[in-house]
Amino acid sequence: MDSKEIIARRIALELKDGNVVNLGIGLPTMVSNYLPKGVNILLQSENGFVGLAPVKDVDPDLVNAGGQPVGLVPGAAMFDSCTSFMLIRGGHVDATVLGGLQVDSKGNLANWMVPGKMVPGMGGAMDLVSGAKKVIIGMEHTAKDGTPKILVNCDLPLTGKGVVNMIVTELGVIRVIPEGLGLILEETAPGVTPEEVIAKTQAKLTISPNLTTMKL
Amino acid sequence: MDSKEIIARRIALELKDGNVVNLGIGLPTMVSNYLPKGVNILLQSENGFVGLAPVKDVDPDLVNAGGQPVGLVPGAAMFDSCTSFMLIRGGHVDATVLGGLQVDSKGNLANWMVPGKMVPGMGGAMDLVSGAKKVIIGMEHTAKDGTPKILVNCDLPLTGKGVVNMIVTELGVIRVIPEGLGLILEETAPGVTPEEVIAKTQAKLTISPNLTTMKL
Amino acid sequence: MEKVISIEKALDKINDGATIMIGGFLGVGNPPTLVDALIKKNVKNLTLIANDTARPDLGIGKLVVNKQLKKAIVSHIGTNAETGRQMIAGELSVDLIPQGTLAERIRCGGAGLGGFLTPTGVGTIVEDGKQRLVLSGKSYLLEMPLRADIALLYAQKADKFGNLVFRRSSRNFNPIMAFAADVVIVEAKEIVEIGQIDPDEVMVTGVVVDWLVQGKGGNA
Amino acid sequence: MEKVISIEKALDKINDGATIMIGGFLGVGNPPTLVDALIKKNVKNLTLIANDTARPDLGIGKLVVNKQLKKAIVSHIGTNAETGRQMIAGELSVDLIPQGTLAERIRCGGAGLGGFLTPTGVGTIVEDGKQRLVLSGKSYLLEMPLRADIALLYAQKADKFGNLVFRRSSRNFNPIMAFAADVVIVEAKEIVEIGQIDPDEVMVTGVVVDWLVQGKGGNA
Repeated sequence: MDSKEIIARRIALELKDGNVVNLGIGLPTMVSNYLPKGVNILLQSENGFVGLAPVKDVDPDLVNAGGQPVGLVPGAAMFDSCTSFMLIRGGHVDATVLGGLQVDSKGNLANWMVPGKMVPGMGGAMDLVSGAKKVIIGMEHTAKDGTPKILVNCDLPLTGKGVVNMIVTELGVIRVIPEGLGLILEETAPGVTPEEVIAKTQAKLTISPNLTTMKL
Repeated sequence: MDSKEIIARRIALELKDGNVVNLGIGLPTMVSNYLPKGVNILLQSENGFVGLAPVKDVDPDLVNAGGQPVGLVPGAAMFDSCTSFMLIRGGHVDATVLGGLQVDSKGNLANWMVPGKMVPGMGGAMDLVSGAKKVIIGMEHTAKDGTPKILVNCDLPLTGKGVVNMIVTELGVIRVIPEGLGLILEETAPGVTPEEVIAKTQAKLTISPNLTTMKL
Repeated sequence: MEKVISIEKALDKINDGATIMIGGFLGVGNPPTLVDALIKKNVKNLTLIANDTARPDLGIGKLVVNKQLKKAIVSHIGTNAETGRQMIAGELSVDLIPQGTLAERIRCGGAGLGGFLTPTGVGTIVEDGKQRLVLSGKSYLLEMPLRADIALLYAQKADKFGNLVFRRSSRNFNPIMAFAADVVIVEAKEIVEIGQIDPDEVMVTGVVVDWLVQGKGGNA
Repeated sequence: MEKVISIEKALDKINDGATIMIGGFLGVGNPPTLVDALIKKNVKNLTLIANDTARPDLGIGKLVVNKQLKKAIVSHIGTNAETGRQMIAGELSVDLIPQGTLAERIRCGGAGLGGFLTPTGVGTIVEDGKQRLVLSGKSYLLEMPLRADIALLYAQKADKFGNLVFRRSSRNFNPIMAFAADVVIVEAKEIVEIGQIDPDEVMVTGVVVDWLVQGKGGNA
């Protein structure tokens, strides 16, 4: 099982039957492949609908927020961009799953910009993190060169301040305590020790007294 | 021709073909009976549609803002209350015709409340006067006891400040100069002298150099 | 999740002292079955958010006559003399709000926004106690979001997930209130299977609807 | 009033230096015939308000490649590397705005409101230069309305008065932009007679539409 699959599988277990969920582009999209039996979620797409399904017949008028052809489930509904963000900001989306460049000890998230290098724009990410009831970040634990991505303080421009509820990596599951009170390591992946997670994390991690092995 | 017909007939001449117009309850509603040939206007109803027509078959789901059964013209469109006021406040309504209790020299309007006596609520009137491109007040020139309704300063609670463009009464047509610069008597009804209008008006009226007889 | 419930179960969710939004405009678009059941249950001390209080014998007006309201937040009292009487006698507190501002405040409450600036009411008593901002030379009032514990709404048609379709002028406040209450109960004239309403024709997504009640038809 | 005009007459209304809103999301819901004609006319120094700049070979993206824009107000540049290149080279000014805030600012501009308060962007660089208000302990940014000289929109179907119906995810920004520009030009895939669209099915009233152009079909 590769890192991405571990992350996607674990996040899938966080979603409850009937949840309305917005999945970011890339890894987060994989989450819907690993939902437990009996758990049906409704996917919201910020370009204007709920009820996103895998594509069957390509319809040029129907794409997801990444511009890729998709389908619709029975019960889907289309709307305009304003209504889409009424849903998102208004607390009508139960969870959003996004990738991250950096998360810090206060639950700050940076995932939209690397000054001078990558400036694609924030799209709907800033609204999603300020409005979704639960913000789950799914990302590899460290950058490709091994440097930590879970930091004391983000140094990249923020997507949102104090917005992250949960971080899932291939090494473990970390819960963010509200009000900037720190990070708790709640689960470690099979074969991974808490010490290894701590070594690869710049922010201080408190080990949960109920630490368990990551459910997959 | 009674006072109300004079007022309604004269206001009808102010409306242009294709105008989107909101008519208040009562006298203003009569305006649509006197449109010149070739002048078609589209009536907006603040409870959520454009394209109001006289009732043919009563439909319990279709009433005007006064709760009376109405019909629809071809090309009508229904919407929710928020969209209705986007149209009104957003300058998409060309004119509104409303009744008045008092209008003053600065274009202030009072037409929604007599403290202790009549407190029905402002409904959509305050939005209409702040958003419609042209605000026309159609009312009898004086109260039933003969006291003036066109005053130096309104003493009833205002519906809007500096919002009136034009006052049409059974005695004449008065234009409000923007920025609180006063009132101009532009037309008098057949058989009515400017002196009579001035005598029945508390606010100062400047007589237009182009004073004409009221077109009816 | 099964959203279609009995009228009794729907009413279990409404208790004395609740803040309730009810759709409709002078009785048209009120949920008649829900309103009649509210009267039968006789819950008291309600705060009502609605466009108007209709007529004494119609829609919301009957709640006024039955003295179930302690406060009404409306744009006008309708042609309901009883609302006027209770208001002047001090038995009922009435907040009068310009209709466009009322609609926008409800939308704001459902959209996660903190407020908005409107030109409506500047220089009138509506301005009392509000912040006035001048932007680009034009004056605006800062108006706040409005939310409720419960919304009681009416739709022409719903699928079992709660996707809603409205008809003619019975639409009015119903779509915006659907976003702005903690619990949203919709009375639908017709309830169809999921998938029977084309996604383009849905006017309000079932995401915001909690419970559905089959309407008995007719007016309240 | 006859609203259906030729593509040439529609383009006469757009001049160098104009601020233009264009509907669409990554190319879907752009008006393809209008965009292609804009390129042919080669108007310059445009300020674009749109969700994104799509792809170099798709929709609005082609306007970037053809160097017709001096400024783009968007939520992201799409997968258009040319926008990124011009931005970094200083040839094109790009204002990046959170998508929900962009949509709401456009709605605000069309609704006669002076601004709104949103939690989106608090504590990020989006806050720079903006007023922050704290209400009931929560922080909000004051965001301003956005309007354009011209809106170029796409609809699946229009009647000759300009009543619009959209299809699937090509709806996106089109309905809100229809309220927020001085001149609104809509390219419709299908144009029908007045009265052929039921009033309940109209998604945007023709009141806000100035001109209609028959689409040639296909993507931009």
